Amino acid sequence: MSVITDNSASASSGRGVRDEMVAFVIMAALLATVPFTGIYPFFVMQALCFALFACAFNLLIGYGGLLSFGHAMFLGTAGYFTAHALKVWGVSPELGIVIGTAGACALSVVTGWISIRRQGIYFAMITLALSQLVFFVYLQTPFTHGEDGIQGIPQGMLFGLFDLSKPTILYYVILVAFLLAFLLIFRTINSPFGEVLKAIRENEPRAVSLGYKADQYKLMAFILSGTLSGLAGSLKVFVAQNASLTDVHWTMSGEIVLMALIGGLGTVFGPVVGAFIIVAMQQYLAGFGQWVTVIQGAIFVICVLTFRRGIVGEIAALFKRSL
Amino acid sequence: MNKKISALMLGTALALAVGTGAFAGDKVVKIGVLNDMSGLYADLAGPGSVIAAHMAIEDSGLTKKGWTIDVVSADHQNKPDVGVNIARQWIDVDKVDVLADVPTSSVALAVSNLVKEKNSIMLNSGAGSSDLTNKSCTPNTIHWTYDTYTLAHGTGTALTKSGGNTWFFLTADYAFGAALERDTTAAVEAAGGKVVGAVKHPLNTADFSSFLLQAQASKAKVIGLANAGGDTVNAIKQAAEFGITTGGQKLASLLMFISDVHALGLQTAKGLNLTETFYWDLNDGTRAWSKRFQDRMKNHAMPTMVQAGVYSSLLHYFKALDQLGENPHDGAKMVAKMKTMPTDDPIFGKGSIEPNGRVIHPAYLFEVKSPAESKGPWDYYKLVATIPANEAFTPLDKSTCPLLKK
Amino acid sequence: MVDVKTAPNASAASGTAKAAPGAALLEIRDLQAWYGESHVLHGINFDVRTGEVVTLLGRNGAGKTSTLKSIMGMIAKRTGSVRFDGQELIKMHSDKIARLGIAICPEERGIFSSLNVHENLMLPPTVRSGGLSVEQIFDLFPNLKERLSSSQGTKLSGGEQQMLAIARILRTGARFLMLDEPTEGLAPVIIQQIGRTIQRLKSEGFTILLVEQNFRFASTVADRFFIVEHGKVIDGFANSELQANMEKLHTYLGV
Amino acid sequence: MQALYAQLLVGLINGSFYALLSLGLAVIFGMLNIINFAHGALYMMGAFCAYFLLNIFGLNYWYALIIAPIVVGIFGMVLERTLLKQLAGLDHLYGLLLTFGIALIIQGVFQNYFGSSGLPYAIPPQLQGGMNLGFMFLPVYRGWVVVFSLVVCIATWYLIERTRLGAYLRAATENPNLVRAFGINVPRMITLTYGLGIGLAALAGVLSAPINQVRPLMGADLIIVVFAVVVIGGMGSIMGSIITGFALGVIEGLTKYFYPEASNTVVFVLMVLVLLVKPTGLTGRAT
Amino acid sequence: MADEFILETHGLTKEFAGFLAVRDVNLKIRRGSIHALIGPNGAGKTTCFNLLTKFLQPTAGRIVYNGKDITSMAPADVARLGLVRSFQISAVFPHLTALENVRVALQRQHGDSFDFWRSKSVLDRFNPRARELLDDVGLSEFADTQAVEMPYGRKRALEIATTLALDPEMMLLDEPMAGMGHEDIDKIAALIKRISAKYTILMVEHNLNVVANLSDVITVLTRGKVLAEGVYADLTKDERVKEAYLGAGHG
Repeated sequence: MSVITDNSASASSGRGVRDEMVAFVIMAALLATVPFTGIYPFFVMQALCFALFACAFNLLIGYGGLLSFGHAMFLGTAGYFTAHALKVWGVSPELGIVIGTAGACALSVVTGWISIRRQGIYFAMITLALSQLVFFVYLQTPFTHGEDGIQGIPQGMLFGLFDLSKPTILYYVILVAFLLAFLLIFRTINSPFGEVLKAIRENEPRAVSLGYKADQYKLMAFILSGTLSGLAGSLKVFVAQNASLTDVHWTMSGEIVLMALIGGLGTVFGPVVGAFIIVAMQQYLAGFGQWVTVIQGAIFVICVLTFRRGIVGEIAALFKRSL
Repeated sequence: MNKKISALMLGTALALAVGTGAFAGDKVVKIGVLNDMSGLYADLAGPGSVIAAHMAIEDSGLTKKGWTIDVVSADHQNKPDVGVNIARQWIDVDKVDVLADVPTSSVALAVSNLVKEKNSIMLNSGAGSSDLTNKSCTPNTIHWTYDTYTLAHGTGTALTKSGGNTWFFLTADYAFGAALERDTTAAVEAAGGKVVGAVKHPLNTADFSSFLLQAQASKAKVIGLANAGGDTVNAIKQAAEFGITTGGQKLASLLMFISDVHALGLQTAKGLNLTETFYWDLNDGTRAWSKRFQDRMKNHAMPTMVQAGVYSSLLHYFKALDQLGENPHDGAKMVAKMKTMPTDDPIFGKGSIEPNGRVIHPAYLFEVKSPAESKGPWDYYKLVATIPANEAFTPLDKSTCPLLKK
Repeated sequence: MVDVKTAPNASAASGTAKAAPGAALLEIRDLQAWYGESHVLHGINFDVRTGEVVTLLGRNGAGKTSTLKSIMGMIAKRTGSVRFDGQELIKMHSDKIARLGIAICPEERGIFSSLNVHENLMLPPTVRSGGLSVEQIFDLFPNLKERLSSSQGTKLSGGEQQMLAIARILRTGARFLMLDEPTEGLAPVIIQQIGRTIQRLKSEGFTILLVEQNFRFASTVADRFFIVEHGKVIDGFANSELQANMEKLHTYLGV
Repeated sequence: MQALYAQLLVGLINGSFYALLSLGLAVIFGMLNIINFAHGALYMMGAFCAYFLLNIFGLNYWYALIIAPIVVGIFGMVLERTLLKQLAGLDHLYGLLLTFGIALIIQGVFQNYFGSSGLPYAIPPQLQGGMNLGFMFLPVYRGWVVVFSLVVCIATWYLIERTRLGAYLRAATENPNLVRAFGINVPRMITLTYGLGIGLAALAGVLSAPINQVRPLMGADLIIVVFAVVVIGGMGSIMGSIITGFALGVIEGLTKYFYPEASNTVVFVLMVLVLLVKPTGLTGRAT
Repeated sequence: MADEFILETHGLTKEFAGFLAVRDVNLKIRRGSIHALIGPNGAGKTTCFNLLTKFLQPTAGRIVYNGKDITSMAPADVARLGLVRSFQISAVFPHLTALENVRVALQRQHGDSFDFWRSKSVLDRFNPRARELLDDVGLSEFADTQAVEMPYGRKRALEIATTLALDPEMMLLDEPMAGMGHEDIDKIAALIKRISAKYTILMVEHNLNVVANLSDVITVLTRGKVLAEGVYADLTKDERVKEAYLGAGHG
């Protein structure tokens, strides 16, 4: 069993959880003030969707020790399902989110069941190949409209009350959804299930000899991670108002790995920081064309060679806290 | 390099952007050239369209009248989501007034939705789908240069009438390909021909061999290439390799630009029929303008009809601005104004803008010269027929544009 | 057999393994080694003289194999001093060390399953002249010759694998051999054959450092013994003193 | 019927690329325990190398066939010495991430300078044209690709399975420490092995240039299919990689004939089926 | 359930690529006894052990535990039947505290280990029992220490405490004294003796002194086969055992 990170290895004791809650409140407060700062809310909303996606991805690698290289399939699947439900079936936003997330959940059950048979590098390759399979399926099925994608998706009224076409309302809806999902992930890490998952990652044969069926726990982690990634994909539809192949392509899977890696695999806040950095970088350096890809590649190389704990991991190590 | 620096500064300005609200009535205009800067359509649109935009600004003479006109550009990578993202940011943050060019129909259709929502303007030159002025028309979009109807009724009708009465399509798998296949099918059938099959291929395909083999197996007399740019070039080359053309089947490159002919070389491209609405060597006006353009291009390429369309559409926009005397920053209003004015420039000649946003002007059926016939660089076409403006585009009574139902 | 008159007492505390007359081919002083974070050798001291057979005894996990691997340079993190024929090896990589004429026959034999018998035999490159010719090797291990065409090295019986593992390092010209538990899991008749082989190698002038748990066997070939416990050499005596040290051996080795 | 043969030929050509690439991956994985994500990018570099040789130095296809694998192989060896080497002792997944990063850098640099559409590379004059075999039309160049890659695959197999150098390589794959203790410079062997694997990728790139155009992203999607091939075949044996590579190409070709819609996905579907029946792959050892 | 033998094997065989590591082994472990499996290095003890706990699948033969054929069961299921093993290299969860190590085992029996929505503070109810178990093996002062920081001998004790937390019927200990000093050996031996009052124990051990003192029955393996079985006193008189275990001399 391969453990790629030592960040989360330091057990979060009582103090650790308190530190993390303080950090959470600060993060929530900062994000809540965004609409008053003049920062382009669209940018922050997009970053929040990716932050959620990265946190969900991190749940699997950071706490389950499994590197998925195909997580874009959940983001994209949920996006297509939600987009289709909103545009073609005309469902309400909340139902659209449920449909998208459920779609990603179902996909994660199937792909998890297949890929969990191998570990380490093979697991990474299998998830990558499965996501490519999903990509081709979406390329060809009519409802996704292939290269064109689903465009001009109505945002609608959430619970019949909140008009999501108003940027400020949409922003707070996205923010609340992100914070709730973040708390759920945080709780999962610090739950009875999280304890077993950690035990399996630390010493799988021992956990098995105690009677834990390791594969079932890994599958559960995979499904949770896939489903939450799906939630991110569903939310993103309301922000971008489109669903396209970009979100199922392997480059998206690579980007999410990068976000978690640069922020700190196995840290609670690392993926959020990583997502904001990468989304900002793509935004501000867009004029440099493909140099963005080069920079991303360079970050990968630097992180792997010298900076394996990521930004938050390094900070946490510096202050001997778990974040 | 300048472009990159300005794009960067623009980016940094982003975070500081504040909701100052729309200016009402000033002499500031911002043009955004949104197209494929690095991919398979980079040669037919790309940086050349930016040059065309700058030429339009110069020729409008507005700067001398106290106007401030900026041009920004970006690469949409032929991805609708990327294109919409850039466009949204341009409109929201950078206060871009006009989106110009926007090739790749899927991107164009997506941006068209956004432009309508934000009451901005799209002057489309690069995209082909006739849907832009039919079921997807908006009061904020004008479609210049050409569309799939033009191509279908130029090349499709001509080839069918000259004996190519069974067709097989190789179709690029996105909005443009589908529209071109649909419109050409209609034209072929109207001319008494029959479509025996079609296969879709992904955008930006390198190896066409297995698609070409399917086309070959269909025994159709004409293999219609409902794709564009690099895809068309590859398909034509490989058709030769698999002995398809020597086997008696004819290739119809439904959309082909002079840049593609240049890439193929006359030896491979000779004899191909194609439909365009602009060729540099049509008349004195086109020759003069094209020469200026060519001098500015790094690789000294002649303009394509898409680049010419960017120039022409912006020039018309500036004329409208000039008449108004100030920029109202109101997309629908500007477009309405533009529709009331006849188009007239040295490139496309005299024409008009229909209520559905379609610009009407003549189109031309060309045949590619053989190397022996060519008298020099870029001397590639001989004119076969001129298609009058009223036949080159969807007749207004057949347009499905909802704007017309009022 | 060499008659060891003076019993050298290797004392870990003083770090002076008394050298008897005769040049020390290998001198080890305060050798420490780590596997990652785990400290496995805590200061090994002993000498091996040219032409003798020295046996390291000790319980599982005492550090015998780690000692051999450290000499060979196969454990990256190590400190102290290992001098071979006057050269310091402590900073060398194992391929350099091998080229000085040291060869190892590892525990569990290290026969490569993806190589056939012939390839296994011919694998180690010749490091210096003076190695045994293939004919001499077949003379030493007659049954190897018959199995030469066998497809996979690991399809051989345990005894044959052990023969092959020894045979392949005789070819190379190395004159200092380290054998790690060559009798492990083998039938008595094979063990006897290996014993005879070692004696013959000794008579040919090879110097041998042996790791064994089977001290009955070791007593048939060794000149001297050193006992390893907790990563240190804690005692040493000549073969002639074996009986006198039986009691101690039982305590140390737990047998 | 003619179409079936023709599609089989196209399948064999794709199979050639799968085989050459998965062979390289398997060789590298054996020695370095790294799944080389940069393999596709280096394959692309092979094609670009051929393009540069022709357009800058005027050296034709035949020179490229020899020079490109060497040049790109040396580039690979530099990568190994400077970057990959530092991963010794770390989780294998870091190798995957590092080589992924390297792939992004290489592809990004080429995209910057050459855009994302293809640069033409002509079929060498000696191999132009085609033959009408009666049952099908065979473009000479495509036939050449199949035969030549088969020869290269067999030669590589022979090198590894039948020569002394190959014996070192196999032994070092099993137990590098012991092989080094026999006096063989294993780190240098690792570097050379990486060079060999990369050289095979670059060779595939040269072969592919006249067929697929020279494009910065030509290897990016291909490498994912090759990953699936590797999962199907397992990385246990050299011959296994070769056979699964060609076989999957042929299966893909058949699919193009009988059910074209599934031709993009058939390899991945097969991967799923193999995983369900035999998780270690067809020729793989348990990991 | 009142079978005399808790664990039996019939013709247990394991082949690795042409090499028979374990051949035709028939074991019968009496309920409530301490049974030792000894033999020289390479005799197949650990392979045998891995077969019994299903970490390896036998090539041939059957394993019957408590009258139930477990030959084709998964290792986690075997553990759930109360047949729990330890490992040769100490098996703890290095970055969990000693208390958490034991708690992971306690948690398994109580069925909420898939609950990802609850706080792990629900696990606090296991703390008293976990402390009790740590007391039992003399680890009270290490309760809040991460396992990785504990001395080697203490890790073995922790491993035994974790195993005991499952309240197994039978424990399989793989060289519990490997790599230990004399002091630790005595402590662990005393611990094993004490817990043997409640559990059946099968241990693989190299240290004959320990085996002599602890075990009721000893099975000697050599080269994958059972050579002899009996009590220590008898075996030490057996020439074959001497030869196999202590080594064959000649001359």
